[in-house]
Amino acid sequence: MEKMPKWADVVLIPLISLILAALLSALVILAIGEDPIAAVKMMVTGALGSTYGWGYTLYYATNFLFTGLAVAVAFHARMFNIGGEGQAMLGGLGVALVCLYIPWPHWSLALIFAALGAALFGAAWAAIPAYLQAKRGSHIVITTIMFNFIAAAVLNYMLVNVLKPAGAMDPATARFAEAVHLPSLHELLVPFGINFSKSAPANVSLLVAVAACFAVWLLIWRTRLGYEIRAYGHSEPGALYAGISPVKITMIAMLISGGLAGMMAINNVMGEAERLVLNSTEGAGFIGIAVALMGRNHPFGVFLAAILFGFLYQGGAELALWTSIPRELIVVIQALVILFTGALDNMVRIPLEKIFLALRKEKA
Amino acid sequence: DPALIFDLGGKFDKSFNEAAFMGAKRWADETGGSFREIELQSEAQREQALRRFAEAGSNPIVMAGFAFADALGQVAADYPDTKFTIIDMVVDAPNVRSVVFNEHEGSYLVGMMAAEASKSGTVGFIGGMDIPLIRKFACGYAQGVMAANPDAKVIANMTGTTPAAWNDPVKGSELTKAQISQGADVVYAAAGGTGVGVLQTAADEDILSIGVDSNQNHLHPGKVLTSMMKRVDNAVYEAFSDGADMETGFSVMGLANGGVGYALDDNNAPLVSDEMKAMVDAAAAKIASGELKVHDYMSDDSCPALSF
Amino acid sequence: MEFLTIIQVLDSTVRLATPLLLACLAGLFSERAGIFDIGLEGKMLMAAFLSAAVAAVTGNVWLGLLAGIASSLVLAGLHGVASITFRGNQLISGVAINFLAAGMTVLIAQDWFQQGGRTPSLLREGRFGGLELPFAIGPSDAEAAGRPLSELIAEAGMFQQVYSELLSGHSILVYAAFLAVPLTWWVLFRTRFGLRLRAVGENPAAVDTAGVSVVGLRFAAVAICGLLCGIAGAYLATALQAGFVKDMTAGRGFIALAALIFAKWRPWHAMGACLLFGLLQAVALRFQNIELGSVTIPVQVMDALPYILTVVILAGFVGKAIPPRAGGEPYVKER
Amino acid sequence: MTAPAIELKGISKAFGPVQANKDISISVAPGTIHGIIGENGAGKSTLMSILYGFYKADSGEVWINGKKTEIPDSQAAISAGIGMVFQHFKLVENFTVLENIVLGAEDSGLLMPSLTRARKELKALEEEYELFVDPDKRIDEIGVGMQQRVEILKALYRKAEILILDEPTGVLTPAEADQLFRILDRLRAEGKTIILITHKLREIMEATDTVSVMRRGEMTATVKTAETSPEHLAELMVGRKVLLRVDKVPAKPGKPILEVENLRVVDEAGVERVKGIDLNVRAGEILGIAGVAGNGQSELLEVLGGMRPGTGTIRLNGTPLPLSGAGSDGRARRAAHVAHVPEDRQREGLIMDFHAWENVAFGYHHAPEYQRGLLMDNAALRADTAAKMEKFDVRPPDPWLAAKSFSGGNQQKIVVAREIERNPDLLLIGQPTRGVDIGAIEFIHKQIVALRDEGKAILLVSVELEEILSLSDRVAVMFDGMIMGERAADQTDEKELGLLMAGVAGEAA
Ligand SMILES: Nc1ncnc2c1ncn2[C@@H]1O[C@H](COP(=O)(O)OP(=O)(O)OP(=O)(O)O)[C@@H](O)[C@H]1O
Ligand SMILES: Nc1ncnc2c1ncn2[C@@H]1O[C@H](COP(=O)(O)OP(=O)(O)OP(=O)(O)O)[C@@H](O)[C@H]1O
Ligand SMILES: [Mg+2]
Ligand SMILES: [Mg+2]
Repeated sequence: MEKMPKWADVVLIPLISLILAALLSALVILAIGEDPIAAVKMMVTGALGSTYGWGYTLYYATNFLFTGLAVAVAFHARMFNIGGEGQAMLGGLGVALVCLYIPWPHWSLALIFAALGAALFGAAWAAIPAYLQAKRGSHIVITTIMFNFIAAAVLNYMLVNVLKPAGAMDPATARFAEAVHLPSLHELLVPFGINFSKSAPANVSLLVAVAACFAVWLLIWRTRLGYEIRAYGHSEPGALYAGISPVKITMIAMLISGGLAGMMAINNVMGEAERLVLNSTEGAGFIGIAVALMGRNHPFGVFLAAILFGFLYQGGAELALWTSIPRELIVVIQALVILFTGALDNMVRIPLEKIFLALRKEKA
Repeated sequence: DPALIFDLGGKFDKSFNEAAFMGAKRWADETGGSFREIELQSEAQREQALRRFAEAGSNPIVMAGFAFADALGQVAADYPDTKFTIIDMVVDAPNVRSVVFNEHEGSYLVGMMAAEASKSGTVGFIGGMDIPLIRKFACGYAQGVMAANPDAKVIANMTGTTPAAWNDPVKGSELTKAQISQGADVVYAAAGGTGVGVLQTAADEDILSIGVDSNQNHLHPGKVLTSMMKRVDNAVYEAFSDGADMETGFSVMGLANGGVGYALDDNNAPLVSDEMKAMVDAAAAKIASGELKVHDYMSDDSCPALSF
Repeated sequence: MEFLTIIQVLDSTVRLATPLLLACLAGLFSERAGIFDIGLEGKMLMAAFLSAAVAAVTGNVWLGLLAGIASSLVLAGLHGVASITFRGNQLISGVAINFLAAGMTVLIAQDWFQQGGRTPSLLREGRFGGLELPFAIGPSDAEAAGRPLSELIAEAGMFQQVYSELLSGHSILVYAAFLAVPLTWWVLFRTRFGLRLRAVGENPAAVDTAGVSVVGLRFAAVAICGLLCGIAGAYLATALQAGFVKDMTAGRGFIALAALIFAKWRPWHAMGACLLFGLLQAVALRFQNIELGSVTIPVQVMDALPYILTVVILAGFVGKAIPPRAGGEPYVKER
Repeated sequence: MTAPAIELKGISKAFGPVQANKDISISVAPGTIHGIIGENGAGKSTLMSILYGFYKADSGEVWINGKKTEIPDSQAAISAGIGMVFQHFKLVENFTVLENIVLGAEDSGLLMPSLTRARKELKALEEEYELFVDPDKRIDEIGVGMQQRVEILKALYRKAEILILDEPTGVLTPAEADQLFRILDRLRAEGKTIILITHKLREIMEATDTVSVMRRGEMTATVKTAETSPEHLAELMVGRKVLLRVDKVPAKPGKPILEVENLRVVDEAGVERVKGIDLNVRAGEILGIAGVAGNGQSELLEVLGGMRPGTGTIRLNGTPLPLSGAGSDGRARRAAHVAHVPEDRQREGLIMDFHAWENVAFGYHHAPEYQRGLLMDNAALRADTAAKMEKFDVRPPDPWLAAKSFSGGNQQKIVVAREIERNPDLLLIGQPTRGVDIGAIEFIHKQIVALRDEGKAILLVSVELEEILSLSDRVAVMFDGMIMGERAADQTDEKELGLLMAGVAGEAA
């Protein structure tokens, strides 16, 4: 017998956790001497009050969709991929190479191959931790953390010593050719007579991310591979019994995960910066963890959570622009969200279970 | 209102960004005006900050740091009615004023002082990120050292190859210790926030240091020989004062127009002897008049006095 | 390479290994008790900030140290509540704590000092100075001789160089960190508390049925972890540097974890691992690109070396590292 | 009359919606051995864990030696003189015996004095009760029998006057079990009180003075052992008359289906678990593998089912099957028409969080009838599940229910339905009725026999001798990774098999 209806587990607990995180965040804002209500107002208008705000919110959400899905897929196989950051960095490298060295006739073709390149590089970066986990039992959490640092060094080396145009000061690649410029939402929506802000960076990658969401949903709940991933995630002895190879599933799940994280680069590198800079990932790999946790590892949940975090990011940027509240406030809010939805969920669940039990007894 | 955008080192790096901030503050104090400002957290924010301020009607918008060049190149054309000022880099657009400094000239002067103050005949240079701009500092410095003491040795180190190098006091401190062990007894830090660690260690280890950008003499009174002043504050102040109808184009700030120089105040007065001062002032006059030409590393990517 | 240069690199190794060692021992206590802690980084960062802040405000470095420890203990308590009391996921709790510290430090610092998330630079009394051992050549000798210290040391004999440069002149926290190693060993393997602590990381049910509180033991371990992380953070901000700058721990918490695995959760080995990582950092700091014959090792390789090494170690090339058996799992009596 | 050593009054305990103990009262006289029996999940372990302070009761009182005693934790239980040997031992595997004994009962902050004293005291205890162990061996270096001694010594070292043993003989050979009962006798003679939980009625009859019966969380009866019989106890346990016999006609064995030659299995730790086994199973017969748990039967089943690699030869219908590398996994076995009901349904046979319909595809998720293009045909799968549930009388017959929401018996029915309905040539079946109630046992046994009568080969592994004897046509006994002997089921008995299980080779081995 279930202790609690499923909807309570899926909707009620995250919601209550979120409210707790929000309340605590409000206290933090109060504590630094600012007005939480005004801050929230500014965040909401800044992030959702205009097509400009939406453009940024959706741009960030696109990043988080990719990294969130990456964490979610790995998590279905019970692996905690903390390496989204590094995988996304390497994905950026893949995109840069594809965009810099091949003269593309049209952005659509470039997008397809850039996405492939990004996924390939991201997957390759996940492959070693995956292999070590599968074959040597090295803890994937530690190895993926280490690979984040190593990715930063690799990127650093590539940008400083290989890709930086001669004479340039900052470690970044040259700007990509005009032909690989991805249409922004503005450009996409003009034909429909919608005037979306021109300066916002949200672009066609958003559609790719949404498609990825759907694809992940199909993969996990409608295919044999997804079935095997979930079965392995729930029980390794069970998987062995059913003839599901743990090594194979570990590898495949991590490769898909790394590929998804890498594909984030079509948004931030190809769609926004149009060149590869250091730290272009901006911690989106880590946000992906929170996004997946909040979304309960379901693509639709990930979608909602990605929008929430996109909102937080853009709202936070607005706060930093117009007030003296540092952007780190957003980091704190994220921390609280992760803490309450991820680590302290039992704090909400236990009393809730008691309530539901009491309700049921009453009914019986 | 005008707006000021700081680079990654942050507003209070005691150096470059802080100088920019001081300029803006001076303007605000004098005119009673107000300005917008933002400290960036990441590369990706540059363009967003520029656009946001431009759309919100800030004019002019001043950005401190060469790293804005790419973003500004993208944005400037979209806001033809907004004036931009970029420091340390040239961006060719009708509504952009590019301010560059002759850092090699100022560094030459402090190099002379270092050579004079050194007992061991070995002096050090610690740069931030290894980019041509910082090599320009190092090269001017080395030329000054050689001018004062042709037998002197200059040890030059860079902190790193990425923007993180502007903000790594631990590494600055370790590099200083390494240079001290190689005999250096005067160290010039051109490394933004990293320099804080350099100056600190120099003071701890009882040798002299030379600050950069802002006047850093007060950080460790009696331990900082001087500071190479790069008047970013003036550049910001001027841009703010000129307001929305400022002249755009290319502007060079050198010794001749007070754009660079060395700092002398109560904190370092006991360290600077009269003859040292006379010598340096003479050199400064010659450079200002064009009689003495200090080689600029960035002109041909090479340095006669130092190899990297 | 010159002898003195080697000594100086080793000297800087000791300085750089100290925060790693403290954090590593912190992790050792926690993980030996079955609580994984990837939040070492966050605790150190928080302690670094608060110790610098309090030292800056009061001008007393010892008050700073206490404040740093207290703040680290608060985060440790949070980790304990999440992972022991509420049996949450220890990894997630650790991630959250890292985020929390990264954000809170800057937020409070900005609110408090308005210096862009830093503390003011610490003056002499606000910092831990070097401790001069007897008979060592130190700043006082230099002052007496009126010559730079480096000269005096360069002229001294080899033994004196080792003694004065490498062994003497560190802050008291460095000596404390290295003393903590035998102390940790003794506590773990020679005391009742240590026996119980190790047992609770291997099989909490055995401890529970033996009539000892699992929760109490684990909280004690987490608290010790907090204490040591607090010292590590305070060392970073008030001894190694003179103030707090944002993200100043720069991944040291993760390297400490790696060292812990390398050491297979043993105190003496932990010291060895931390010294190794410290050495790698010292070399990477001092030398930009290292030339080995015809090949040049780029600085990025040196920067990444500790992490690469960790992966290699994890891959089991130096024997399998078996973590405490109950590690990472909340203790749940009721299925 | 002296006060009872233990008296429980109105103990209740719920785990979430499961009421494990309902208003239980019981009284145990000092210096006696008191047995507790009951089906799986009846609440025996829960009750004892409450007495030992491991769980906290929702309500009720505990009286020790006539005094009301609060037992909030195990420390309190130990102070009250209670010791407990759990069904699953609570030992720290990489500690020595001595360290395990001292843990929690140290004298002072420093370890050395405690260890020294414990070493001395241990020697005395060992001699007094003939409980010999090497104090410096690590737990993972000694066998389960030894480990159990350590647990008993742990309790005695803490001066336990009341000793609780939860299913102590499940992991022991008959010989080891006999020895245990001798020790218990001795303890009783010393005046100690013992509570013994077991499923084996024989042990109850031989060892105990009184016995209590639990059913579905309630204490249904307490009787003097001398005044009862196994049949009566069984009836008390299940609530109706039980007849534990399987109806079956003699086997008509056909051609050999499974042939095994020199099969060897080395486990992850490098220990050889199966040491060169030869056997065969014919069409239309059931070969039972008997043995004390841990003697290689599990590994045998797993290697045949493709769950772990081995060496040697196995042939199915004359075709060799690979034992390692490609084509040796569970999927390949299923393709070769080998079905497998694993020993542990919750760990292996089912994904507890999956719906019933997802579990019905478990292992067969590649089957063509469950596919529609690139995707799985979930609708077809659900229809199939509903049909199987109906046929196997799974209750409740709801394909959407998660596997964990079914009771043990019904979970097992889902697994058995899935495997038997595949119509395999060979059925591997381990512990088919472990933790399953008697109604379901009858049903599952009937299905197995029906499959045999269709001419399929069946390899049955069970630790329950009764089950082996009543189901199998032939019985092979495993001991220490080898087959000790093989008997026709109708020409042997529990006694003979028991000897073989203890490693004593029979004449015809
Ligand atoms: N820790 C627990 N959490 C949740 N439910 C539990 C727990 N322990 C036992 N139960 C449930 O309580 C009931 C009684 O379990 P208990 O272990 O006491 O049975 P038992 O009589 O000892 O069975 P067995 O013969 O299998 O040992 C069962 O339904 C079981 O599933
Ligand atoms: N580990 C567990 N966690 C949660 N609930 C459990 C667990 N084990 C058993 N239960 C629940 O406890 C109840 C009793 O379980 P148990 O296995 O003892 O069933 P049972 O009464 O013996 O039924 P059956 O007659 O089918 O064997 C079931 O409803 C089951 O859902
Ligand atoms: Mg049952
Ligand atoms: Mg039990």
